[in-house]
Amino acid sequence: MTDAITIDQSLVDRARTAAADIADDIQRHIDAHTTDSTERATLRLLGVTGVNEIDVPLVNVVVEHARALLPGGVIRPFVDLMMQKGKSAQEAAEAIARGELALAEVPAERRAAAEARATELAREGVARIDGVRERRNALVAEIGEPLRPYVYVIVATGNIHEDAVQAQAAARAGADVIAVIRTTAQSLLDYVPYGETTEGFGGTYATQENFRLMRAALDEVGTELGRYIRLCNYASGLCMPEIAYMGSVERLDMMLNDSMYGIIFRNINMRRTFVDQYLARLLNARAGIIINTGEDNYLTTADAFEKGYTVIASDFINEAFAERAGLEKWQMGLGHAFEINPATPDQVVYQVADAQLVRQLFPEASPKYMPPTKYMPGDIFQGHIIDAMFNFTGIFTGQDIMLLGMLTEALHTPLLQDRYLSIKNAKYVFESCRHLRDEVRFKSGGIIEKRAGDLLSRAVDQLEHVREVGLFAALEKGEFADVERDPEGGRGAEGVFKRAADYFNPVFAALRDGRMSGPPVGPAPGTRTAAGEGRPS
Amino acid sequence: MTDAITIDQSLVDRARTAAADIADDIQRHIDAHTTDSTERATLRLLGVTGVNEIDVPLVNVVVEHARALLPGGVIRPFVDLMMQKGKSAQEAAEAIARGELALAEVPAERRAAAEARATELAREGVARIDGVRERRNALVAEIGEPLRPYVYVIVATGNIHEDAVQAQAAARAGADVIAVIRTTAQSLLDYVPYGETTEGFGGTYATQENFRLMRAALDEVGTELGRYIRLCNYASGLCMPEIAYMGSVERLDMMLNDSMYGIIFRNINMRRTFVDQYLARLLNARAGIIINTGEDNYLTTADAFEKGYTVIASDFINEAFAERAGLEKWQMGLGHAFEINPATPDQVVYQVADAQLVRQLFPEASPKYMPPTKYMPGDIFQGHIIDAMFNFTGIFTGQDIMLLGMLTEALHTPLLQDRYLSIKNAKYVFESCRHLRDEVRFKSGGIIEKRAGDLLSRAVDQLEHVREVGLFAALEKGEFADVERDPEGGRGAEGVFKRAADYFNPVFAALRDGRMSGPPVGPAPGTRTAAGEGRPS
Amino acid sequence: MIVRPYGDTRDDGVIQFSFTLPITHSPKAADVGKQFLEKLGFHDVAIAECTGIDPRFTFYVAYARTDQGIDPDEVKGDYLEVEVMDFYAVNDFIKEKLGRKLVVVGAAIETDAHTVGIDAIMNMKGFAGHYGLERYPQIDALNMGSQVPCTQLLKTALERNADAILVSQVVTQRNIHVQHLTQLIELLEAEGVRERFVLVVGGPRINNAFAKELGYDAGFGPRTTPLEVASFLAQEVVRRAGKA
Amino acid sequence: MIVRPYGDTRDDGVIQFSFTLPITHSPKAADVGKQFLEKLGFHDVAIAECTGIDPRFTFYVAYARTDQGIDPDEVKGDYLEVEVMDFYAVNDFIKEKLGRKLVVVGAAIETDAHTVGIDAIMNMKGFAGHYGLERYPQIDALNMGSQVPCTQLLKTALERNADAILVSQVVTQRNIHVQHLTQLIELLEAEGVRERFVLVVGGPRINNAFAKELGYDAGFGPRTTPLEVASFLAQEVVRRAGKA
Ligand code: B12
Ligand code: B12
Ligand SMILES: Cc1ncc(COP(=O)(O)O)c(C=O)c1O
Ligand SMILES: Cc1ncc(COP(=O)(O)O)c(C=O)c1O
Repeated sequence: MTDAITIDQSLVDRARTAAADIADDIQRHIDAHTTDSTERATLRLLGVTGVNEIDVPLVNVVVEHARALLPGGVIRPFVDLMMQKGKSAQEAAEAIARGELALAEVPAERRAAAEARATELAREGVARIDGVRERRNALVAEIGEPLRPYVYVIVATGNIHEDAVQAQAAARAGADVIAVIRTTAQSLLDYVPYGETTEGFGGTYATQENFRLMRAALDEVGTELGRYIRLCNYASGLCMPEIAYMGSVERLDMMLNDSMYGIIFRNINMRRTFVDQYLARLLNARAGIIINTGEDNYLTTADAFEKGYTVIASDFINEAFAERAGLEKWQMGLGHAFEINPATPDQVVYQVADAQLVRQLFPEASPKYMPPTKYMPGDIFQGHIIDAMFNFTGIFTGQDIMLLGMLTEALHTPLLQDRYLSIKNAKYVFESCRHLRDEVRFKSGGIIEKRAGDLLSRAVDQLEHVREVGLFAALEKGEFADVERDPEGGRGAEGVFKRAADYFNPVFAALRDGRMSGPPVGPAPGTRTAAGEGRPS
Repeated sequence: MTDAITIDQSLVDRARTAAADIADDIQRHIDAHTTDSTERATLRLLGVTGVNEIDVPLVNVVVEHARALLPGGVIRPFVDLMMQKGKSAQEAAEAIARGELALAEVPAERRAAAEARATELAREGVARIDGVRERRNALVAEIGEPLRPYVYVIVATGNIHEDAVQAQAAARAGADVIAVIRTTAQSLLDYVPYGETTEGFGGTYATQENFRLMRAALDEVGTELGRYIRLCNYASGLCMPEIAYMGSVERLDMMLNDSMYGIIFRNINMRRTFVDQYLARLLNARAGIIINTGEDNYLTTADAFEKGYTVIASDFINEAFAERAGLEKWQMGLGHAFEINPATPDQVVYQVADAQLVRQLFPEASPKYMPPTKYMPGDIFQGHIIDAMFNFTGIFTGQDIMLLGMLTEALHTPLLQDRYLSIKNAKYVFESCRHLRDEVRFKSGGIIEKRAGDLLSRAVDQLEHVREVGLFAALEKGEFADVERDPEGGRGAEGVFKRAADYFNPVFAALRDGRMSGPPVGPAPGTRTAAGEGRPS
Repeated sequence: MIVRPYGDTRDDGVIQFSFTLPITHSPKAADVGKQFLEKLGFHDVAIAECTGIDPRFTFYVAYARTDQGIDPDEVKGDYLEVEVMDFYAVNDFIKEKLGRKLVVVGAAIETDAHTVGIDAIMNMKGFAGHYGLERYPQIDALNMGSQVPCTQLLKTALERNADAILVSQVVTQRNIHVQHLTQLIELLEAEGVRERFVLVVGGPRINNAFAKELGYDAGFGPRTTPLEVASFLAQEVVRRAGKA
Repeated sequence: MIVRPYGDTRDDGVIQFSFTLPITHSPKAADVGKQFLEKLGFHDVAIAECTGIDPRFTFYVAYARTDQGIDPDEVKGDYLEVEVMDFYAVNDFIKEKLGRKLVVVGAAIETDAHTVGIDAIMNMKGFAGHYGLERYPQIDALNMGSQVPCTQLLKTALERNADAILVSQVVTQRNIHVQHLTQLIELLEAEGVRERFVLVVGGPRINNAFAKELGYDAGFGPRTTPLEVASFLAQEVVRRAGKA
């Protein structure tokens, strides 16, 4: 919108400053700790994969085995062992799993060599990620890039093969991004399941093989359609950095990855989550993956009208964390949602205010706009209309990523036809209203400008308050999503370790060095599909 | 909208001047002619009703019988006969129908008395209409007035009793206006059927008794709901003024009544229609009825994108005719429609332009906005979404009367549940977007302003051209709706007569004298239903 | 092979329903809806919505499953297979094979006033980017418009010595279209001229099988383009003329 | 009296359908859909939409009629009839009849992480303008939150000597809720404490009849208000205490 709502820039500056301070404070905690999953992800980057005879991933076996060594980082002893035994990472891990080899503190004289080799291996691992990113760039350049906003839908059959069928159908109907929903409570698994799976529950297990299968299906259909189809999954829960790693090598394009979601909605220990998200984000940053943050979830437990500002505050925090992990702006799919009760008079007017504010506060980011869920009715016809107004709000405020609502949201995970109808709904609304936002300017002092101003100033208050008490304390008091969490409680607390003085992990630096930049670019689907088609001649 | 699109006022003035000239030209034709239906309506105003043994209305029998006398007007001989025989109008008509009495030229010496008595009777007839209008005013004051826009839906079961059931259900779901669709081709009947009917075909016969039954059903439900529910029917076709009369005494609140619809879409002779519509409109004006014009229909045969300007031109013409019949601005439900192909890029943007233009050109009128019909798909889910964008456009441009689209438009006349869903759709969109229009201003020089300017200047061109060639010639050339009509052809031509020099009909003057003015006023449903309800507390 | 509705996985048999029962909403209304669908043979019924939309009516939205399937191979019907040619090919074909213009008369018959469909097929401007029959140099097309009585249509067709008659029927309430279409056939037969014309009907509720049942030579449904009709007419008239 | 769906007139039996068949779209696809609905026992089938939404799937929207009806009087069920009191009346009633606070423990059990429903019933702020149970001076309510194992829920209920246990189940895929709810009943029975508690379940797919079948004392569905639950609990606990 050329003439956007007027925003008090001093408030924006205060928000960013406070968020930076909040993130810096947590970053001190992050830099001082490591976690099970961080160490497991490190091993994965070296090439360790597979499971033992009782389906426990080898990285878990190794880290479990090395528990005493973790404060110093697993990689030094592990690489040392590889060097000593002349084994590849995988061979070493297998041997450890079989009980044939054991990890131990590296004697001082072998440290330098082990560290040098580890650094090399880390760089090789990162180079593989770069290769995948280059492949994406090449594919997008070749196949083509969809118009914005991206049309994002989920598949959730539980069976990766059915998922692939449905994902292809969705792409043909117009979807640009396919997210494979995870099976219920995978967040709480402290390991990543292995191999192809066909028996999920309300979703499909996130496994590296499932990623690969879906990636192939989407490349196939994308080529057919002349539009690169993006794949999304969840780098979230207790295995955040590991899944981020898998995504980075299987060419996922987006990842749900929030700095606080696991804490608030999965009762994952906060000291754990903050550390995990950091490595996850470094990986996402390197891989050219767009992260999606989870502020939408706040509005399912807290009231969207009253607590809309918490979304804004949290977006600033997620942005600050993202910056610290080197994510570029375009990789920040900051979350927000259309969750004001549809019975509220002028609901859409308020939603426009909220969405426009996010758009303006984060102009170079790729906001991800989430559809109505909480108040979706059993009357699917009416639900479809509410979704249309969500679609309208999205295009009218220039969102980048639109996760489409489903008319059956209140009932079941989407049927094939639900997805088709929902995409048709969105495509119509987007195309029929595409330039409406360029046609209008918002009146100053109106409902919209007031609401946006109000959200922003409350967000600033909250951020400054959080800076004062610290983010841990704020989470303890339920200041986000109305959910209270104990800093010492929650799952996975036992997997957090204070780093020893000699903690060593070359992966962090390797991920930062010589990073590529910029989004992939490709020809727009352009004239062929967007313009002219329906215009009567 | 406080800040509307900029419109070139000189074009508006030119349009009104041309339309006035066009209407004045036709008015000369009108003032020089009478028709079967005009004369029949005159008899109805005197109180003639009922049918003969073969179901021919008595007014038809009398007018048929008096054919030779028609150029002088039927009322003078008819009242003379009443006076001579000491009979009421109804008794006289019955006697004529039985062949017991006959009409004849009134001898010069009895003329003055007959004319005086006729004038008195005409005034009495008009007083009955006034009584009905007063009753409406009282009821609205007592029961309450809905918010704008009016939610207008149709019922079309064919059976007046089923219609009543469905109309009440619609009102309870939120409808403010119920239109009873007429049975197919009633337009072409040169008489008005009599009595209660249960066997219509794609609609229900418009009869006075059916009007009465539906009026009672709506008064009942309106009282229950605290919202006066308006009733609409069709003063259109070959019996335009007669149906207008029936509506005026049975307290209809709206009437489809177009100066050209019958010509274009029913191939009714144009010399006939223009005369008929005049008396029909005088009656509507007197009765406080809002007329609905039929410009929407043009866009079902002509292309809405290319020929949008014909709607504007025709609205000016209908306005000019309405003014000549004494309709006040608020009684002018000028028609326009959301008929641009939904596959057109920026369709909604164009529709906003078109609708906003109508709203601004006729600020005191009560524009009636018609939903998408031609491009409605068999996929009812998608149809429902297109209707939502119509509803959006209506509330965003401040329309007064919204005829709701039905998701099953492409399939069948509305089922009970279709109407319920459609009302729910509209109510949600209206309430959730109610003040969006107050929040924005249109950018100057944008798509919207350009499109509106383009429509208006083309409409001016058309009007000035029509003024030059005359409206008859323009209709002959298919300048509206792409339909060509022969001025001498079409149905009902045989029922038009040049008025004799001594043509006498006191009804015209009676309808003009001492007319009330202003719309009925009543308490808004207000806080109870509109505000606050759903807002989370 | 038998197929079943596919909701979320193959053969789950999921169907979506909506309907209205003329009952007052009450706590048990949802179960009335559920048991009703069970009586119809469905299982795993989920009543998604059950609302009183009036004191006399309750509206339902439901999902349920069926075990029934259907074998598409066993569905046989009269599907029109037109070899669609392009504009120029149609004209060349007529010129070459028939050696004269193909004469067509069309109308929306009896009480039907819907002309947009027949106009789309016949008028110059055509439909969906395809020219109408009037635009074809080798077709002599007359569109008589709306509400044309069958007798008048026939009269004109005979006068013009038409090769084909095209009729449109849009309104289908209480099967009025069946009545009108039968009326035309009966008239043609009574006059002994049925065989003189290629008789075609079109409309949103028309399909070829249905048209054949009624005694027409072809039926065209929604989204028909003039090109399909022109191709069919050219081939069929030429075939009948024994010149193909 | 037997009722049938009401589309446009009484007893017309009209139902709207949508479904997807795993077949490639073709000219006969519409007839496959039509005959499928006919096989299911419907007539006057109108296929409103039949589109290939993928090379492997065809989507249908249809209307059809049924002659089947249902007699609502023959639908019997266990409908909860709560005499809903107001906030003050509930508190007074407990105070007067029970003479002490009513103790309630609630949770979303096992893998279910959906707490908005149970929060709506139990938390201070309540739902739809009604305060939650925590706000009632005469109710001592503990909401244990999400993903609470049955064993832990029982332990707490015993510790607090609860009068009632409230559980929420929202996720119903593959009938996981049935599994969880049965697990709780079995645990209570194994421990021999089933009779000590008024056992209540709620959720969007729960109703009273279903809850009773599983062995619960009551079940509450969508749009339940805390007031209904409070009224029920007060009356039921007092009744069991033999003080009513
Ligand atoms: C435009 C329209 C009108 C216009 C007609 C103007 C005109 N000159 O045609 C007006 C406003 C006058 C009108 C009036 C009425 N209408 Co009307 N109308 C429509 C509407 C909105 C669009 C129809 C249309 O033009 N479609 C576009 C064309 C291009 O599509 P088509 O007709 O299907 O044609 C294509 C194919 O079918 C095929 N085809 C069609 N004919 C032929 C012929 C041949 C030979 C061939 C080869 C192919 C062919 O090719 C075409 C191009 O692909 C429909 C609703 C809808 N969206 O369908 C209602 C609709 C058809 N009308 C309806 C009704 C009931 C009426 C009225 C009876 C209402 C009333 N009681 O007053 C009146 C009376 C009309 C009458 N006596 O026939 C109903 C019919 C219900 C039913 N199934 O019986 C509909 C479905 C609306 C509804 N939901 O109630 N209507
Ligand atoms: C909010 C929400 C979430 C939030 C939950 C946050 C939280 N802390 O609760 C988040 C984002 C975390 C979430 C996650 C998931 N969700 Co969820 N979620 C929803 C959503 C949008 C709204 C539910 C809600 O809050 N409703 C509002 C409340 C007030 O209504 P209610 O629960 O019905 O409660 C009322 C009554 O039922 C009753 N009641 C409820 N409980 C009780 C208890 C008692 C004792 C009583 C008396 C009454 C009572 O009273 C309440 C007030 O009237 C629904 C979709 C929808 N619109 O329903 C999906 C939905 C429930 N989720 C679903 C799924 C599949 C999931 C996931 C499994 C997805 C995944 N694979 O990751 C995850 C995992 C969650 C898990 N392990 O349980 C599906 C369930 C499908 C099914 N039928 O099985 C739904 C229907 C969405 C969908 N269409 O796919 N979800
Ligand atoms: C940031 C984020 N992570 C993860 C998830 C998925 O939930 P789960 O915890 O079941 O993986 C969501 C769901 O909305 C989310 O927003
Ligand atoms: C002005 C007008 N009159 C009448 C009608 C009804 O059509 P008819 O009565 O000619 O069947 C319409 C329908 O759209 C209309 O717009």
